[in-house]
Amino acid sequence: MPESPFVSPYIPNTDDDRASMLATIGVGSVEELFDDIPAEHRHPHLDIPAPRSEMDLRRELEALAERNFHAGAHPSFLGAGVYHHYCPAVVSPLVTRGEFLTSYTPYQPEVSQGTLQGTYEFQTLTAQLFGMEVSNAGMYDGASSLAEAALMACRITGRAKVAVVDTVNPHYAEVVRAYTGPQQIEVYAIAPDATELEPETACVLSQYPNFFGYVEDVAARSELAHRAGALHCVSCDPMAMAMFRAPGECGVDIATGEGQALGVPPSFGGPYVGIFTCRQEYLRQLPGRLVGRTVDTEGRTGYVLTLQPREQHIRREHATSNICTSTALIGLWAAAYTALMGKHGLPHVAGLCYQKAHYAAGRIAELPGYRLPIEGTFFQEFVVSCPKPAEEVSITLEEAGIIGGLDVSDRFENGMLLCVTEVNTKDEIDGLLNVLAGIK
Amino acid sequence: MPESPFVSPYIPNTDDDRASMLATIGVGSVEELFDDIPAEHRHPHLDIPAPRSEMDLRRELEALAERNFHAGAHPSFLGAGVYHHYCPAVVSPLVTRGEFLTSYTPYQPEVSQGTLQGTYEFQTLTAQLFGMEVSNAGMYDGASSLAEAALMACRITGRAKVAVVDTVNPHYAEVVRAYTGPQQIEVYAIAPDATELEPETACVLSQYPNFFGYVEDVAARSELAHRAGALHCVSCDPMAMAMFRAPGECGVDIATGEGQALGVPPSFGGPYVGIFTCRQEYLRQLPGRLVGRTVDTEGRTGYVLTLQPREQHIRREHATSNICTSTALIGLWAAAYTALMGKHGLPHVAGLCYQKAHYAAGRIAELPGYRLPIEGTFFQEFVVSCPKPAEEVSITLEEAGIIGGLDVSDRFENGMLLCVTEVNTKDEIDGLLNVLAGIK
Amino acid sequence: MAARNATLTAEAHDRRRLLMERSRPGRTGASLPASDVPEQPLPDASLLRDGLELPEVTEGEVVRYFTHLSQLNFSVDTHFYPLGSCTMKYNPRFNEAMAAVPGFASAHPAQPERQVQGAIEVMYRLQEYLREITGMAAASLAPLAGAQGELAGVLTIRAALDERGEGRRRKMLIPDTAHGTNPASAAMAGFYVVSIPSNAEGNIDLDALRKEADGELAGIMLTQPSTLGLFDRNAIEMCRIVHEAGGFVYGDGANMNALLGRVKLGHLGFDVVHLNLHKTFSTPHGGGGPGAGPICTNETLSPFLPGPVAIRRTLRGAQGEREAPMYGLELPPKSIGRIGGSAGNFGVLLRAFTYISLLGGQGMLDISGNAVLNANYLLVMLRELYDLPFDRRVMHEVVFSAKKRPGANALNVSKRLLDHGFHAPTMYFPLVVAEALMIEPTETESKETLDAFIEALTDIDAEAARDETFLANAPFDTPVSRLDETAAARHPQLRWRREG
Amino acid sequence: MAARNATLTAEAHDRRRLLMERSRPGRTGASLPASDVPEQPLPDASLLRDGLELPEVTEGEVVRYFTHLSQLNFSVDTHFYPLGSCTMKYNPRFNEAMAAVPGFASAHPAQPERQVQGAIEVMYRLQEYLREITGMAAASLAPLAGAQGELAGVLTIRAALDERGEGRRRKMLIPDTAHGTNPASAAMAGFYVVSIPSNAEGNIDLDALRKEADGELAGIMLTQPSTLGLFDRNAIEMCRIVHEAGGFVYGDGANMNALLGRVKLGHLGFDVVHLNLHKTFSTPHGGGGPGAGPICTNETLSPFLPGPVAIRRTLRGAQGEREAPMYGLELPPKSIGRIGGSAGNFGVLLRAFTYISLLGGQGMLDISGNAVLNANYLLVMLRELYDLPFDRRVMHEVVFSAKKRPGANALNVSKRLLDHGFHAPTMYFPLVVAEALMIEPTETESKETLDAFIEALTDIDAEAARDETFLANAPFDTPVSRLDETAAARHPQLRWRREG
Ligand SMILES: Cc1ncc(COP(=O)(O)O)c(C=O)c1O
Ligand SMILES: Cc1ncc(COP(=O)(O)O)c(C=O)c1O
Repeated sequence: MPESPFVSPYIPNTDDDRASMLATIGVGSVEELFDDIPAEHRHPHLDIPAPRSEMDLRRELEALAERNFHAGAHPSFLGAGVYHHYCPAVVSPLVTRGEFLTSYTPYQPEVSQGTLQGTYEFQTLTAQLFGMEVSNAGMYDGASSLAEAALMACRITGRAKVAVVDTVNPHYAEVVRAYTGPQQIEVYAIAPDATELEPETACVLSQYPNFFGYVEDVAARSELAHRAGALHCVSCDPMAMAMFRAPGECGVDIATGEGQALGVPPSFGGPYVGIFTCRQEYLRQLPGRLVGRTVDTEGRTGYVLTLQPREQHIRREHATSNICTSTALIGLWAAAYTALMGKHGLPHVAGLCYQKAHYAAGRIAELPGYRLPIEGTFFQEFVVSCPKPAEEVSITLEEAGIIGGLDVSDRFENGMLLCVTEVNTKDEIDGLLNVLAGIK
Repeated sequence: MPESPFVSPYIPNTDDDRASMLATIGVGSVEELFDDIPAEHRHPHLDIPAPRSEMDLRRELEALAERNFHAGAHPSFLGAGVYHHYCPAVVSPLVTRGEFLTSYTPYQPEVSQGTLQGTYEFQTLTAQLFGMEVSNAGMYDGASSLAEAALMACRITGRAKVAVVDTVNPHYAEVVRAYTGPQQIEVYAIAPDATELEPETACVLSQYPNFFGYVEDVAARSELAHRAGALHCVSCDPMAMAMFRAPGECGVDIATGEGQALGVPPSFGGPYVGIFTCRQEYLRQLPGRLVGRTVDTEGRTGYVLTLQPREQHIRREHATSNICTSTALIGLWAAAYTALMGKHGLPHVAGLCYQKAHYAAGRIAELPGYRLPIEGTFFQEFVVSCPKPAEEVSITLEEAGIIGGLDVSDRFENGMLLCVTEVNTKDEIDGLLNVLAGIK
Repeated sequence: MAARNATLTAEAHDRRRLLMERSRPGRTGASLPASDVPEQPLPDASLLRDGLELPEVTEGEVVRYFTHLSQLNFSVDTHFYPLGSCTMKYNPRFNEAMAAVPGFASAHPAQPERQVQGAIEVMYRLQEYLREITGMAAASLAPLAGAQGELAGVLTIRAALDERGEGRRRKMLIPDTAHGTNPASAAMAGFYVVSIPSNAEGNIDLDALRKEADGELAGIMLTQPSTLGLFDRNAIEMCRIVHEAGGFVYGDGANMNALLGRVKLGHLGFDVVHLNLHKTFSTPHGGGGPGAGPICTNETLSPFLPGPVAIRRTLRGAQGEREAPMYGLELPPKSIGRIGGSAGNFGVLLRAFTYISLLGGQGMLDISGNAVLNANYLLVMLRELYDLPFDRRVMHEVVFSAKKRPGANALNVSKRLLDHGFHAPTMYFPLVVAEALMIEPTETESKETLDAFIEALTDIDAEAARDETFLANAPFDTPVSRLDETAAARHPQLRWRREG
Repeated sequence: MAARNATLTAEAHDRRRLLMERSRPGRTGASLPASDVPEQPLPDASLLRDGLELPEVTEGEVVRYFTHLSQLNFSVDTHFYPLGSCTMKYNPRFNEAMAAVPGFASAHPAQPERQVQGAIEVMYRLQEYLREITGMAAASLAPLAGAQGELAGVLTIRAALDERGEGRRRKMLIPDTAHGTNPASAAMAGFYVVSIPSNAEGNIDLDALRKEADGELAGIMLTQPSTLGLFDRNAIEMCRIVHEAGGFVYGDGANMNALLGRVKLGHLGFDVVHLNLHKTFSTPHGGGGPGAGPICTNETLSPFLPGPVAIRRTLRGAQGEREAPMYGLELPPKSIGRIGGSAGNFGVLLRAFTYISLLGGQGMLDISGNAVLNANYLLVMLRELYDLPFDRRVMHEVVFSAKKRPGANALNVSKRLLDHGFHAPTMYFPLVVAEALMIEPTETESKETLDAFIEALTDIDAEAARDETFLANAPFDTPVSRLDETAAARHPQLRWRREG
């Protein structure tokens, strides 16, 4: 059978269409339309393989996906900022409806009320979850949210030093450095129990629960910051906030977070959504988009992008941030998840994480050769010091079909950061215990 | 942590709502509402397990699904009326949009134009694919379509005998018997090369390609039927119709078919959609729903259910059929698939099936101990006589990770009906050949 | 304003062009694989098709077209849809997700039993659920919708009679309130139909029944609760009479939503019952299917069930021998046979199984309790507005007669409701109620929604009171206004055709 | 009629109630698992939350609410969406399906490399594609959107300058036509911004450039093709001037849809380029993200790329030893560091990889050819209606000035287009064009659609000609009319709050 020449299933112009349009334009060929490009650089060789059919490509990609040793097929005890939570099946078909998926930033509010009102819900739910006064429409992710919080604190205080508690996610601390460095902001580390800040400190950056899963005294840290005229910016796990005191009740000035925990799939790192909330008084220093409620010419409620003079498309180099495309759809996903779980479900799930993690931790601590090097209250993550290097433990677990925790042996001897959430059954936990017990 | 008492996520009435509604009604409890039920039978013990969470139930069902040895994970060469074809990823999210999925039969056309126009497209596409004048809105499946065709032919001719060619899918023949028997219609078998019919025969039922994959002389059979004053009803594979002469060009009076081949997943037997097309003159004898084009009070085009006086809700025991709920959504799926494939794609796919099946058949025929017992032209299925009983061959194939063909040893010695479609790669076919070659 | 509307009409028309009207030579909507096998010779050209007319459109055009079409629909996902007798309840998306799991979606119905144990187990366990819910001895999941369940059910009756040598019994009694499929199914099964009236309370008229209980009697088809939304209080007595006369009792269980966990039809004396999974068990209606209409039978009728049905085997098989698979699919011993190409609409069955499993026994009671509560609430709140032909407690739905107010007949009220964003009730059915409005709220609607619906009906009534002619032109705000059904039937245009 | 509208307004309002307004104590939207572990002691109550206010709604209510919200949107799936500079092309659903494959969707970013070879391979191969498309030496997929790509890109420039000991170079030149993110990103990277005008042809003004090419010059950020839709013919000369002056050239490649396979920016002299996968490579815009803004660099800047980036190792590892995995994720030697929590928006990257793989090299040319053809067709067809500030061939989009007709300014024309079922073009951008209408049709729209759009604009122009005030009140047929943005900003209401 003859090979059918490739025709893009996405392009409607036919040969006839092209001929008639070229005639209208008055050129002889599509190639001619590119005459502005210097001839010597025009139409270079492009070394990209031949077109593939959807069927063939699916086969290849599914095979690639199966080369991942993934939590869809194996119990996982890995967290470290990205969490496996169960997301109800209804979220995906709802949020990926074409009208949400394929629209853009709501520049024309009259035909974008869906996105706008959905974002308003996100702002409401995140503000309530964090007990904060206002929330923006979402940032790229949890890490860049914290970095933007540091920049915002510097703008507000007019200071240029940032103290990062050394129990903050090290990747987040790196992002803070990448964002603040170019603006001559100095970043320094402090211990969780620090009682002093350097002079001219704009803010303290904390994590709650901290990177190792433990709950620090956020209110005391807020006082420390405020005493020094600094702000307290805290990166919070939104799931933990259904169980532990909200940052808004702990004197926090800017509370950020990784929205991924609200039912968003891990997807090897993204897309996620950064939560960004603050006190009302700092409203006009907020980075990112904001949706506000208003009325139309007939008095009907409607929603619009508002306080835009903070943003790059109006203020250009004087904007509060360069952020433009953000992660609206993931915000909508997180909002749908939060609404479904609701007032009772979210605390219930948080409670399950706590219960299961404490069951696991308690049993591991009893195993010979294992101990929990950190004291205090943890949520769903905890560090275990193992009898062997964490990397070896991870490999042994993998051989037993289990995804182990993060290697934190740079901070704790043979340390592994384990995470247990509601998706881990007791059987899975007992399986983990079993393998660990065999490592001596 | 306390067990949360089960609350249905699907029911909005709260305890408060229930109390206030009961007060309005003037009864003391929900139970009282069931007082019409004789007390001795009221509220029997119901032995159905406790509620499950979505998360737990998903785990169980996914495990059950993996207990199937299925074509999602293994090459399959099984057809026999249900075919694996590749369906573009876009069909499912489109057809399962809530507005299509959760609406019902379009009794209120003003708010059901989506379903109505979609069904009109189905009627158009199936009629064109079969080269027939009219198509209805779809039947339960291919088998019941053929049975209803037999009943319709008896109504039209006023006769009560049905000749079934013995190369018709044996399950279909059984369904024909189940449907016609109670109406005192006599069913008898004829050979494909029969040249005579019994007197008073209402119709001949054929399959095209036949159950064993081969193309019979449909036009000659139509002549045979017409000579005897009978109708010719043919069950056609819609995919094959993109390659072979349409029933409409072969004198066929009623052409039915299993719409599953139009990209619908096998799903262990359903839901599918029965195609039902016929000559214009038999319109008022059609079973099932029909959508027609009309105008509204302002002259705008719109669609409605039409010719309803054929149907059960109006004619009751005098209706042309009892069919009510049919398979509108699967019809929409088949229509979307057919539109995407289109004028070039559908013949291309049919061509691939033909090519691959013939490659496989040719190579198998060369293997020692194997032969093709049937002569003639086949589409994508063919019978192989194996050196061992077909069931043994099937088990050997399964052990090699391959889903073998259907055992047809009741008709052909050690016969296996193999199917090869565009989803089977050459590698898969060669793998099949390899295993077959090892069976002696 | 005129210009505005004209433009919009043109634009709306444009968005509704048919696929063939959008087709342009050379477009395609799919990326197609090339052949990877050596080229094979084609058959004789005389066998081949030429001139296949199908659309040529891109994927994006199909998406935009179908998406737009979908938006022209009312649906449970978008609107309250109180279509009586149809149980338009919320359809959980989790059910859909489970039906799409590859191990189910790509399982082939002709695979040997040993390869599809997971699928057959689902069927077996669903049969068990349905037996438990109906209190019957056996179940078959083969019927592909309610009407096919009816046909299969009355065929089991016929088979049992024939086996007893009572082939003369060909009279099937059907109450005047029955759904049209009941008489149509009986006729397809070769019975002749005699209609039985309802009495003043809406129950079956036992005197009328007794008169027909003779030697020709094959049985009766009773809908319980009935299409009047009433629990038929004469059911037990009816069963006794029919059984005594040598007939069987068929139960149309399409309205089982009302009775889940409240009563088992088998306990009342029914011999065979069908269930509509696309109603009671939340599988989506899909604009008119797919459905599934399993039937459950008592001991006497079970051998005749259509099949194949799922069975559970006790494992035998000595060492070395291949063990029989645990679950199997078999035709019952005296089966009326196959009624479809495979053993049932598995995808629909799986959704129902998921639904029952998630909600559990307690969930079944929650369903019936709230469904009946909602219907009775509507009854009480709307009884001032409309006539109530049978003034008693209802089950899952309530049937009013819209005769009270001139200009507000069932049709006009229904059409005007569409403007208010509510799908209309079932209208003009059951036939015994003049100007019937048959309202089924289901358990998945909230009191707020019911109150808004009541308010809309009250407003509509007031509109009709103000101006008797007003409603006759409704709906005003739907994508199209009333459609000319007469013209559609007079000159049927049933498909696109190339013009000229 | 009045009554009709009032009812409908109330009804529409009702359908838009917020989640918290729908909330009722005791409802739930999820089925929750019970604990299967022995009960653990809770921490001190002082640490625990009380008073969490979240909605209590059922699953069905969430479905109906979100479905309704979605229908208030225009989108590519429903409408022509010629939003200039945004490349609102068709987003294939196949990309979505691939992103949902469990092996990808549940892969965790902190897993050891050996466990995620499939995912890293996808990243590696996408880097290769992007390098090939831009003609650059290396790529980083870390940036999470275009603006972050810009920030990362100019940070590589800054790092290179600092390494050379040229920390004084802090001047970043930005053409007056640039997207707002360009200056904002430069500022975030600690540069000060000097604006460079365009010349009469819409190219960069080389004389103005030369004046700024001094010892403070860090570089220039040029959009190619520019936001005027023009291929900047001075690009090569510009690169020469900037390079000679010791600066670097940043290429904003957000408009790469025009140039795929037509020219490689690396060949023109650009040092670093970002691409917007959510534009050129069809990943959906999602109502404002997620996106991905990978950057590609030449040899000089590559060591500074943000990371980690995917690398391919030559396999080492003797017998018995564990082999290093083939693919890895590493920070480049002198990386500017991490700019996000993980190595990029993998789900978005995967969609783009799928898109490029499916269409292949030939598909890339089809994209740019048809995108540019469509834009030039609109230019020719609409030039009578509007002013064309730069009268020359365009690339993927065309910018008009709607100054010609009183009453038909850019805002009014845009709003009225909504009534016609077309999303508005980008308006009032770029800033250098008064009353700018920036129209980008993309290659996935048909000639029929373009013709209908042209017709709509022609009709709108005629409306304004008839009545200068008419358009000022448009749109008329959208879910809401013009919204009071001033009020929104004056008294910001940014979330639901309990009343009273
Ligand atoms: C009472 C009753 N019986 C039978 C049926 C027929 O069921 P189906 O439409 O599934 O064939 C219906 C529904 O339409 C019904 O409401
Ligand atoms: C030319 C140009 N540059 C940069 C950007 C910024 O990209 P993003 O919105 O992904 O941050 C955009 C789009 O918004 C753009 O059009």
